[in-house]
Amino acid sequence: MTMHTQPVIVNIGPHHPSTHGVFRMRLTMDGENILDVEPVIGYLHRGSEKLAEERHYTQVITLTDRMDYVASMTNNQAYVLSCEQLTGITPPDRGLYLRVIAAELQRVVSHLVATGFFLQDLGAFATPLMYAMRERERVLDLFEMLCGARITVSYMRIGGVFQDAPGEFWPALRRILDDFPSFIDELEDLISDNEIVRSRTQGVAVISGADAVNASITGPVLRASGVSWDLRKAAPYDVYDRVSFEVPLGEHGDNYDRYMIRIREIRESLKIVEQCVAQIEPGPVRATTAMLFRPPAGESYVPIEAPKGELGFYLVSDGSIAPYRMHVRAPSLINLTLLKQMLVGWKLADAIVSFGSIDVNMGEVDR
Amino acid sequence: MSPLEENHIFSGTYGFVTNTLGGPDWLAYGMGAVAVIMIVVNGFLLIGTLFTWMERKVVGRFQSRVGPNRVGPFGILQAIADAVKLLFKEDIVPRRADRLLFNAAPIVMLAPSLLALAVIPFGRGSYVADLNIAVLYVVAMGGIASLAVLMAGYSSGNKLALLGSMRAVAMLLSYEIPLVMALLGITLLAGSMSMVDIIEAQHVPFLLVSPLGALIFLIAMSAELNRPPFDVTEAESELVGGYLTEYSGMKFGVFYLAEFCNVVLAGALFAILFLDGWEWAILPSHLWFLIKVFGFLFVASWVRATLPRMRIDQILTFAWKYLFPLSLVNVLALAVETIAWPDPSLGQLWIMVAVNWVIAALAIPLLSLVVDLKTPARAGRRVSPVEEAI
Amino acid sequence: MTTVVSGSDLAILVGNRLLHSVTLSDVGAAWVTPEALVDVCRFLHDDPDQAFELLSSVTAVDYVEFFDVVYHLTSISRNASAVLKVRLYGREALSLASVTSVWSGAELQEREIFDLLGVSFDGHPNLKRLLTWEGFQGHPLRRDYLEPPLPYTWPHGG
Amino acid sequence: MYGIGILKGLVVTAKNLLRKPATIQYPEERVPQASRFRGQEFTWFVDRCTGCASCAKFCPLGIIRIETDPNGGNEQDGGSYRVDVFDIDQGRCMYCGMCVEACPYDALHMGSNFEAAQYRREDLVINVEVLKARDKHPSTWYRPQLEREKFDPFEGQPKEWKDAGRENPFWHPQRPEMLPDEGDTRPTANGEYK
Repeated sequence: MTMHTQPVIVNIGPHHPSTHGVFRMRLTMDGENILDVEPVIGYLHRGSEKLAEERHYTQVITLTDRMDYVASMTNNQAYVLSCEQLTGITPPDRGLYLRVIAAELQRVVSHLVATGFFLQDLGAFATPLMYAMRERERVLDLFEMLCGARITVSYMRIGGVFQDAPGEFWPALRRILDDFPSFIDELEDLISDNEIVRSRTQGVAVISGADAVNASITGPVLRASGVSWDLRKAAPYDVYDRVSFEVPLGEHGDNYDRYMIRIREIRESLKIVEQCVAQIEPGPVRATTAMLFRPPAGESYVPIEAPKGELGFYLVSDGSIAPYRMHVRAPSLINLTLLKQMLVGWKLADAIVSFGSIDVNMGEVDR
Repeated sequence: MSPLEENHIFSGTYGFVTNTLGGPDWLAYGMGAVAVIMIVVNGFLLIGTLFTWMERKVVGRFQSRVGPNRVGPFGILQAIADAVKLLFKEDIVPRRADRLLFNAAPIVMLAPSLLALAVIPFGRGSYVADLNIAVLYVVAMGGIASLAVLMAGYSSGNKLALLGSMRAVAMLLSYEIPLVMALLGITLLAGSMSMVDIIEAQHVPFLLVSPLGALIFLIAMSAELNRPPFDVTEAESELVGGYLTEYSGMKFGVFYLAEFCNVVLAGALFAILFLDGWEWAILPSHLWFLIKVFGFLFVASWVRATLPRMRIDQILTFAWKYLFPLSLVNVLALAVETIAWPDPSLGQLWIMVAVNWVIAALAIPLLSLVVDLKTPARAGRRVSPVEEAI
Repeated sequence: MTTVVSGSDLAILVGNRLLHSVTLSDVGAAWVTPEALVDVCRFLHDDPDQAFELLSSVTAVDYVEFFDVVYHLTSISRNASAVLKVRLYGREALSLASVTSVWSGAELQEREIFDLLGVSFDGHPNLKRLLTWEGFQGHPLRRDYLEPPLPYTWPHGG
Repeated sequence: MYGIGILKGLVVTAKNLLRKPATIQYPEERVPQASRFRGQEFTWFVDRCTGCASCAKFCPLGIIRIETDPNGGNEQDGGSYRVDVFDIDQGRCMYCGMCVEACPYDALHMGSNFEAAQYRREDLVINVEVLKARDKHPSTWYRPQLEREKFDPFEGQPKEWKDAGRENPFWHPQRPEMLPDEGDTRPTANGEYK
């Protein structure tokens, strides 16, 4: 006698403690197992692309750091690189170095947030999250020294960065670079070979390399499936061709690999910042102090390696001071394509953890 | 001389009412009982609220933050502040809720842990009753808690709460057996189930004599109490609040208090069964008891601050495939030893300690080689008819 | 360094493979007829020495007289990038074949274009509005979109 | 062995138990702020302002409202408009600093305070009198001349309009000596910073 069970439709979100913002999943479930997933997004849609059409090129910078609010420096960098291709302005060397230092520090912060919340979803009662946030605060103080704000930084301008780093920035950065590796070792001790974490995440929600590439997934999620594609190596922008670093790869493409990839990428980013601090020379940081640009008609798309994946601003200019059309290639949105394939068949507890392992930022998904 | 007479508080009030006030005998007996109950129940609830503050403070310090320090010195009145806040919070009963069950659930949750106090000896001679089946009585009280969770989850008409309560029932039942086996080992050693006799028999603390029993008791008890790493019933990240989602106001307060009082009760049990209750050197017996209980509570908070949560099917496979055989090994070892030396002298006890530690050192690694929680239960799962339909 | 396949090379490449599928080409991109889009994409995806495995981004631009749907392609093995465009004339009932059969990554991006710019994709597995709610009327990113006067009178929106 | 990873985790949390907590009791203790902090109360030197309203033009949200009177006199070199209305709607301001960056005469500076909350939305709009009356603690954001003299906006004496100084508008790109006086900011051989 088979028991006639009826599937239950459960709404996870939009108001749910662990959906990293306002994201909703309509799960069709048979008891604990998930049969069907339908993501519903758009709760944080602010129409940034429409707003960009009414602002001139420098004002749009303040728009970009509110898209992926956990990694605003890399948003600025992507937008400014695209504008520089349009206007043909090349920033001085010191400006490029400062940009890469800020972007790599932002990658460390973004990965820390991703790892902290990933383990919070696993149930580790906010302890690793608190350690991650404590270290993140130290880096945000650096950003405050650099550009006056911690989250909405608007630090980069077309033609370089808006102002040079103050004197006390360098010793503070030196202290952070010395302390961070020992903190990462400690975090790894706490989590990486914890049997419960391993049994909960290894082999769960596996994505194969081919599926990931076909679903245009990029960033740590793609590299966790073993595909070696990092735009900092493939198409080096700014000074990435003058620094040496490895690109960590995962083998199985499951939740555990996506977590380990981010930990190893934090170590690589610290190495990059180390080399940048060694190679940087005094000099101007900004090619021009102009704030109004009238680029020739044309279009530009310069993808960069943001912490969440390939981020690019497709700008179309019609010769006026405002962009005619701006499209943001949001890695968080496109990484959600395979959500259904990842979650179906697993349990409710794994759904939350797998969603957390993609490291999605709703500000960027909804724009 | 019923055990109640031995109790100092009872005999004190009984004597006071009969001699000084010259009241009738039955009134004195009633007053004595009321005095004892007042002190025991309120003392226990006080320790429970104190533990809520201690847990938040300790977990805070583990997470490199300060923990409550605004209400009273070192934030010690935080628990009372929470209670007052909950009293004034609006007490919502959802429209779809089954009203009777919904209101009864918190009471059914708190009552058993208070009832189980009757057998706990807080110090030399201060216990309410010395039942000779005390251990069985405590296990029975523990079982009722799973009923309360089911009532709460089912009656609040919320899908997530229903899921939470289904998980709770499965987990609590499957962890009863290893818990009972661990307690069986202890009663074998002590020869009787009464708490006072167990403490008398513990010339060497049972923690040393049966390490496997202690480990199994810890794991099974943390599953019974929904403590991490087994807190799937009100897992914040998945089920928002589990069976507690729809509760607000003082109903939630009673649930919260019941959960923490259960942990204190488990601490008391562990102290009595494995750490030799109040028996030790110069300090008064009550103080030793409190030190041991708060030691257990510190470890409980430590584990809560560190360990992530296991998935429900992993918890069940862990219970049936690994904890259960381990408890069988433990009971077998203790049974053989008690047959060999029915009334163990001190020397024989120390031999038992050595033997049991060797067994533990062998059993745990051997079994952990076999522990494989990764293959999901999905592998052998029958395909539910629903899945064919979709 | 990523080799950028210029529009003219792409046009020649695609042109001699699928005759008269290329309508226009300039330095940056090559334009393809809407009907030949899926075949061109399949050719660019499957052909070993093109090997554009990754569809970087799909977007659309409203040039008032016509719409341009832009496909940024990336080849991981050859480390090359190319831009493919399709020009749709007119403003009402614009439709195009969906490329989700070639790259599954286009699914959400095409839904976003349908939602914000009103270009519908036939053959799309689940063509619904992505960012605005179901009751929303109009396509905000069109040049002629005007905010309707408050209060909105849509069924359950606004 | 099954439990080793879990024990290692417990040791790590125990280590953190002994460390000093990293949190700060906000009202009593304060987090040290950077001197470039983009704060709330704008500093505006009425003597330097010529009423050119480029700050209003460059504000992405368009929340600065300026009304000027052409025949107003001012000590600034050459005549300038007298500013009658200068409202900044702080309720909608996001403190991005575009207005301060766009001001060609260094008249408008970012503030350095973040506790200017009000009960009503109208009080959030600061007008000309408030800006004139407020004592001047400008933040050193995009003001290298203040940074060069290590001006700390959080304590001490307010700044007068003369000594707030005005940086030569071409200080950035062409001339490397534009660097703050510390000059080279790379660590010397023994790892010390000048």
